[in-house]
Amino acid sequence: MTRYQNMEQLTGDFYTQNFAKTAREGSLILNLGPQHPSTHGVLRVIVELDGEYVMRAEPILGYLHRMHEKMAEVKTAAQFIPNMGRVDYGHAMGWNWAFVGAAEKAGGIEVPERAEYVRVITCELNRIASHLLWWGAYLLDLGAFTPIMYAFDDREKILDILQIPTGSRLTYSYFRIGGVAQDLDADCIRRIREFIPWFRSRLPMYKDLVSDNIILRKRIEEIGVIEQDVCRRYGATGPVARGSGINYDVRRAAPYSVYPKLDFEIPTSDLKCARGRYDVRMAEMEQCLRIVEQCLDMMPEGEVLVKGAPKPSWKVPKGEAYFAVEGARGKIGAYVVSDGGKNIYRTKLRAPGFCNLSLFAEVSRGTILADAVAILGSLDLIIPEIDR
Amino acid sequence: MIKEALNTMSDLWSLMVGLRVTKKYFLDPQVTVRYPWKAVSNIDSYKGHLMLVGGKKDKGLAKCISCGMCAMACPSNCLTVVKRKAPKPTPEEEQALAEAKAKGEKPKDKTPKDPEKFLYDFTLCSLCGTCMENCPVGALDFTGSPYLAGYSREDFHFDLVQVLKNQAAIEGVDESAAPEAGQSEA
Amino acid sequence: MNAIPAELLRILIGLVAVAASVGLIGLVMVWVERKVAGHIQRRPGPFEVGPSGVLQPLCDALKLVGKQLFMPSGADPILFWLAPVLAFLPVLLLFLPLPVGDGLQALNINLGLLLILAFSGLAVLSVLLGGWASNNKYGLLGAARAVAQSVAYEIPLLLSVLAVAFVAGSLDLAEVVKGQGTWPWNWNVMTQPLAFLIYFVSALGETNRAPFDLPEAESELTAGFHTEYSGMGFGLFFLAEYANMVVVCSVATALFLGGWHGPVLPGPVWFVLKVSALMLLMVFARWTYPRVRFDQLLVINWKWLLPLAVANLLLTAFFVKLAQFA
Amino acid sequence: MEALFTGLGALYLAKCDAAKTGQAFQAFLPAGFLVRAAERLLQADYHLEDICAVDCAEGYVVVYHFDHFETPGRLTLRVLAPHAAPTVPSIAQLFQGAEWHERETRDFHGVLFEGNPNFIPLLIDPDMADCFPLRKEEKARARAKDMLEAGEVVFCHPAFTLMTPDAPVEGNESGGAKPATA
Repeated sequence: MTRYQNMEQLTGDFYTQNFAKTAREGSLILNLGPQHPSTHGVLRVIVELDGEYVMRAEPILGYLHRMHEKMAEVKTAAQFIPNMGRVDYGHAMGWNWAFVGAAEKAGGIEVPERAEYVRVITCELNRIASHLLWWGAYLLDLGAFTPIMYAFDDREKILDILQIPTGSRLTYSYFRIGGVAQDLDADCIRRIREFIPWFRSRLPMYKDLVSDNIILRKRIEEIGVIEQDVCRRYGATGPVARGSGINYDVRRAAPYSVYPKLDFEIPTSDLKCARGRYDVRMAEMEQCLRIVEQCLDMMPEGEVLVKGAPKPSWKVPKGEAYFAVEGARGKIGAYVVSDGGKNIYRTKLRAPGFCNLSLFAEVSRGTILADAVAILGSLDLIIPEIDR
Repeated sequence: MIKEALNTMSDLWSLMVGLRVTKKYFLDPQVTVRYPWKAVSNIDSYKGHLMLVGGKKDKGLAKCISCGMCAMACPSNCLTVVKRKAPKPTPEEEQALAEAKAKGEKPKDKTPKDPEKFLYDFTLCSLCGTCMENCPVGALDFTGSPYLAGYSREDFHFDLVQVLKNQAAIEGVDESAAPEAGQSEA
Repeated sequence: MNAIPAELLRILIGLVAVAASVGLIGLVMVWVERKVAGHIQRRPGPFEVGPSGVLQPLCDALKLVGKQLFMPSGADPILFWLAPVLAFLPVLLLFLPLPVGDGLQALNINLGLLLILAFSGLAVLSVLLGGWASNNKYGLLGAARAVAQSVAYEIPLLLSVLAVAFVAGSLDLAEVVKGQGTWPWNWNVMTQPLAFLIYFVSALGETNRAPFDLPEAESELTAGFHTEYSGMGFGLFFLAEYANMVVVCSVATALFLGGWHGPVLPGPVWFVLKVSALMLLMVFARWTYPRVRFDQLLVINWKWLLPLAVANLLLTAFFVKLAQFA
Repeated sequence: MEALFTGLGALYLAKCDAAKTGQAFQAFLPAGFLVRAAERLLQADYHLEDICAVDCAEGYVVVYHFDHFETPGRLTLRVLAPHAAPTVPSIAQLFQGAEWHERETRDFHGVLFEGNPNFIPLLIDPDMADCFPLRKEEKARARAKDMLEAGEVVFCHPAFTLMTPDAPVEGNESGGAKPATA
């Protein structure tokens, strides 16, 4: 039944040819990306279109693949930390934490209490920044140009704050095995305290400008419905799972650090559609503020790096450790297997975006092209994280 | 039916609310800093490329003791420390050395500890700070300058010893020039 | 014998004036749009070239002129280059019957409205040709969208205009304006508010302006029908878009907002002010709203605008007839 | 937990210390029973976290991490794929998310997954997809028992020596790691 009988007749690269083998006659095969405004970097999606309807879609990865897992084999544990900031530019702190946490777990290293609070504060601020980035970019996908400017206005303030202890604005390399690199100074804490009420006052504006807007509501409601069963089969986590009504957050499910002491909610939504994921992320920003606020009040004085913290030449003891944290996009996992040698024997990085994107092919089937783009955006993709 | 009509009205109203927000920001002052004409305010906590820290007495002489810990710790191998060769001993010194050896004393190493060259390849550096944390004497620091620019890759290969010397020379000129400038104004 | 050259001269002057003003308006509108967008987004917009960056569009235009004209392989050369020209030329005609002031009109014909509506329909052809001839899948999708959209939105547009024509009893724009008065309550918008709303929404759809900019939906189709156009090919499409905006706003002003009528200030000034206000509204809409989806666009048209326009027309006809009897 | 694995021919079952290794339970299965195990896990509402391979001296240990949304606790499945013929059945028919993880594992280690519906390179350029960057040299390989956490053994097949310590030293009181017989 297929139009193409052998590969010689086909045009395009390996993936297009492979995709076109099973294409139906008369359908249009369109390459969205790797350079396309709504693929957030260099994701490539091959879609088979019947008019405006997406019959089939296949994401093609690897355009930003850097083989971080191989790099982990040629560096010591401490030397690998700068890599983690580069894995996911949106929520670098989460990745920092996942790897550092795995190394600490394997090495049995305790972290000073103040460092735990500093970690939570920076991680949550970074989560807000990540959600703001998603928010702006998502609305750009939906054709609204202005929100990203407002989002970046706010995000800039977070980056300014995080720049004080970390020295960088995007690819943080702030966590250390056994603590963090630098304490939050008084100026930084004052700015965080100023930021919290200010950002709270901004949230109603976001609601007025877009969240309540009828055009936006019609665009994202009831599209990209992800059933809980689908989440399970694809391993989707984070706001994607919570947007489908699954109350799963690593901060509560497998508590780490000081999260058990903090009072915050896990927003979920039963809508299961893109709107559900949107609502979850918007509500999460408020919860992040709550967490940061509590942490500032509860934070004890003290060291931020454990005494005798591992040197770069430190060897991870024999054994394996899996450490998961809740990133902005879902469960970030670092799996470390060490044979006690100089470098870690095997490091596996579990990217939440990787699993979240893998369900796109199933969810986008039969939607309109514009909806497919909206679904893609609602998954909150950061391509470097997916390709690693 | 009435409810539906009301819903439609509130839907349309949401469009008006959106316009009100953009109108507000249209009239509000801008937040953009017109960068080349005005400096941005958030760069003082920026941590840029590495520099060697000078000694207290001689600002042009690095604190560095050429131990090479930084180069070992660096994840991206962007540092190379070239140690000084021991200076050729003068005849008197050689004699003294021989005497000391005869007495059974350990000869004192006269080699200056500061590095001859401290090569830094900024194209590889990821600014993680591991080198600073592992420096036993605190001889390395980030510069606060975000304005590093160049025309070629070679522009980012530095010899930090030389950079420090040049820096100290410029500062020295500034310091000596400053009072004069003050006087002439007065 | 003597009357014909005078009429010719008049048309010639009118054409030149129109062509010049279209170019000028295009440049000014680009600047206004970028400046307004900038201020909405809390940034200055263009500010380097000239005072407040007013010369920026001129620089951009010069840059566009200087760029290499590029055609993708496999494209149809005649249709590919015909499309931008076809997009721009009818726009000149559209300006001819616009009554800027009392008696200030390039071409005074009693079917001016018809001329505008007829020639604005040509725009869709250029979009279709441009998208089709580029040999680009995004272009093709954009063209397909444009045709469906323009065909759909033309109907409520016509119906709403017709309602006003019923009231005024003329298709001559100058006559319609003369039928209205100085103050806002004398304008047609008071008697025909629904028609005005329908007209404005349809006009957004007709000119492919956000939130109805589906043929060039950036996030889905990269740039839609003009994906493959570079240099002045793109420039002409761009210019035509702004010129079309001016035309629809001018027509709205003449039909609904009393045209050149207004207190104190001279007529043309009022006309320009009213057009500017409408254009500003269009610019604000673009920078505020997300884009609607393609099927929603058609739903809005067929399920809302069209029935409302028909009802409005019938109601108007009924009252006009009633007024005649009374 | 153990009940999930009855009748699956498990070679090795052990409880793990979640605080130390981040895993709650682990199971070493023969490759032939993998799909049936996955089926049970799917019925028990587990979700797939990731799949990776560890290149050990004995072969590629393919590690599957599962977790549960309602009752969290990481479950680790392991399967051995010998170096000579690294083939493992695919579970992508059950956990569709596994498709990409399996393709990634193929890219990195060259482990083949039989039955994967779209088994083409995922992250690595198809032109150079046979380089398998994470395969180690013969010398550099370490033994699985030296790295993988033994845990508190619940069951161990008598013939299974991959995870059990070397010949038990006389007087070794460490208890837990003794091979159980069942």
